[in-house]
Amino acid sequence: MLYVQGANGAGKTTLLKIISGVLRADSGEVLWNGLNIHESLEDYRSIMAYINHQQAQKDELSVLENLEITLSISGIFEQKALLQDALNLVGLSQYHLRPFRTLSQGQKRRLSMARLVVDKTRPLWILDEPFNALDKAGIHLLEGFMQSHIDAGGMVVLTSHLEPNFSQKSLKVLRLNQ
Amino acid sequence: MNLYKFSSPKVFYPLAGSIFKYTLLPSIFFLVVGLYISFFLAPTDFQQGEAYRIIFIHVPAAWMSMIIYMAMAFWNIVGFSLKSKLSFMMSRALAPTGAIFTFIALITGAFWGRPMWGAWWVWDARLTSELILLFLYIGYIALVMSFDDSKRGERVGAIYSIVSVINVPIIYFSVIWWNTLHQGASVSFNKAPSMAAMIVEGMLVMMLAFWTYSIAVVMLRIRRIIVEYQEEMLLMNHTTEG
Amino acid sequence: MKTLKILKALFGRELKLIFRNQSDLFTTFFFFIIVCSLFPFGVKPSSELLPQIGPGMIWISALLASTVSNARFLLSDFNDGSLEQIFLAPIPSTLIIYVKVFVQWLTTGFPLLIVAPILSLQFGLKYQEIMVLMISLVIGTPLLTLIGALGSALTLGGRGGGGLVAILVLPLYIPVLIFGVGSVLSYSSGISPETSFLVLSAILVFALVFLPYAIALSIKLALE
Amino acid sequence: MHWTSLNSFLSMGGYGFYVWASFGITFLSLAIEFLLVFNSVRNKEITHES
Repeated sequence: MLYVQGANGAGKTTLLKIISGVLRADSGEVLWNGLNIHESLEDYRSIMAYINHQQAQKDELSVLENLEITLSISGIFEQKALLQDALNLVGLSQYHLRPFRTLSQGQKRRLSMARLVVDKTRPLWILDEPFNALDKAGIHLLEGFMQSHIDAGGMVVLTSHLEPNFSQKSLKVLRLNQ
Repeated sequence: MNLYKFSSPKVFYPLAGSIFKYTLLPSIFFLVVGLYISFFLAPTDFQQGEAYRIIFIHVPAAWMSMIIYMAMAFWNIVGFSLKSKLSFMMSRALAPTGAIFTFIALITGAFWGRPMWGAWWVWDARLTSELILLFLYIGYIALVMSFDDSKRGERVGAIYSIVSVINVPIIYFSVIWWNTLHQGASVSFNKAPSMAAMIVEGMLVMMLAFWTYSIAVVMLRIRRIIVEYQEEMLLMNHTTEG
Repeated sequence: MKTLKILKALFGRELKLIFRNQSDLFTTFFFFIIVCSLFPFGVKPSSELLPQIGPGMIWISALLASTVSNARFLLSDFNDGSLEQIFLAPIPSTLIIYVKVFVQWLTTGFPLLIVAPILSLQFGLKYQEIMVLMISLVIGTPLLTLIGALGSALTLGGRGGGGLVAILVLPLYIPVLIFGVGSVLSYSSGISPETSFLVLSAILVFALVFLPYAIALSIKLALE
Repeated sequence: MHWTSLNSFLSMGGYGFYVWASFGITFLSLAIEFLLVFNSVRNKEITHES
């Protein structure tokens, strides 16, 4: 787990965009298994999940539809029951038919978490400020997901203002300065 | 010699200054010679009388407007293939000058057309293409200006310039085709009067004057763009500290 | 196989969104009809003049309708971040463009084709002329959508807004307009409209091959 | 030299208005462009040095 910290504007988001391949670095390159990610961008994209601070969900669609569409566009096709399980897990079980716009900020954030629950087969998670707008229980839940992802051999790159609350053995903290 | 060296804005900055110095005087010189030929050496035209002297600026200005738009697309293609900042800046520096030559070509076209055809404007292929070209220049400039981040603006503008440059010949030929359809006013600039050698020379000298002028003013403008770029970088570093 | 499934999901998403947001669907459609019906008020509505200017008026209304709808084509997806997620899909980005542009054409260009014959009757066009006009619109409206999509992609993240899209895109529409209207005019004056159809198709093929790259590049610049 | 007098030069065979307007607008617009760019560059460079 790479835990990126830094002041506003230090370049945390930019770093994550470079790692996820949205942005090309001015110099240097990002390697995955020794290969530049831009050489086989499509392969790289099917092994990583990038969630930035924007919601990337549509107001007009229901919670379940949003989850299904986000996943299928990223190449994951699952049964509705499994998606419903994921919603239950993040505490949105009652809301699956509600339009996305009726959710609170924290609930919207939880929907992004539900995506990760289903997405756990992807080794690399890249999360930009995942704890924003979450309540204590939500933060705790998300930390749990990340820990079990790490324990299962996955990788997480994230940015946050919070102090890391993970087992030290797999944690690396990167502090960005000017 | 390593040409790549000059592709960095910082290195190019002083070079642009000296290119400016060495093109400004020639442009004035060619302008004076060109004016002398257009008014004193070139003979009066039998059909058009003295009004034809407008072509000494109209035709070179029209050439410049087309060449500059193509040069912009060229620099933008270079910019994307070599990833050089300076090429995009070059294109941005060229745009206003190109737009001004397009404007001049249009105005002088109208001033020529009025006594010759009795109309300020005819929808012939060349004038129409010039008009569309002016719209394209305006579109490019407006697009680049709509971005606060000039680096992104230049790149987005570059895409537009490359796509739209293909459009210019298409428009030119489609207007020709369109006019044959209407069989209307068949007067056009193509039927130039028997061109005396002196007339061609006059236009060429004027062309040289416009060329050197454009290079001079573009070099000046690119210096401003480079300074602005530096300021922008400073500003960005400044705000991120706070 | 997976690529196809993703594209199908994307296609479904786009359709779903447009049908949830029906106002967008109706705006373009009625905008086209209203603009078309305004033109006769601007000229003397005589039975000689209207058939002559009819094809041009219908085409210009189509251009304006396309400009209005394309100005917001990518904007909402860009603003809520879902455009970025879509471009992170493990498929080539030009395929994404094809799907999005196709749905955009289906919901803003195709409806125009349905009402165009009725509007042509308002202008007193003859049956064969309407046929020629329809063929030109079938080839031309996808071009309008493609070029409009480029305009929309270029202005993402800038301060330009819808007016800028119009300034960028309308000059690029001119060849489409000339050959679209030209096909009907040449037919009316006894010349085969084939040339115009061929030129329009050639431009369409060219645009289909190259514009998606330009659109994808613009979107990538906007996402940086 | 085919101009017999200054007046004949100025009248351009009756087309004086069109000819002089064309040349006038051309060189006026180029001069304005040049001065605008020149001034802005000088201002930039002065603020830059200070």
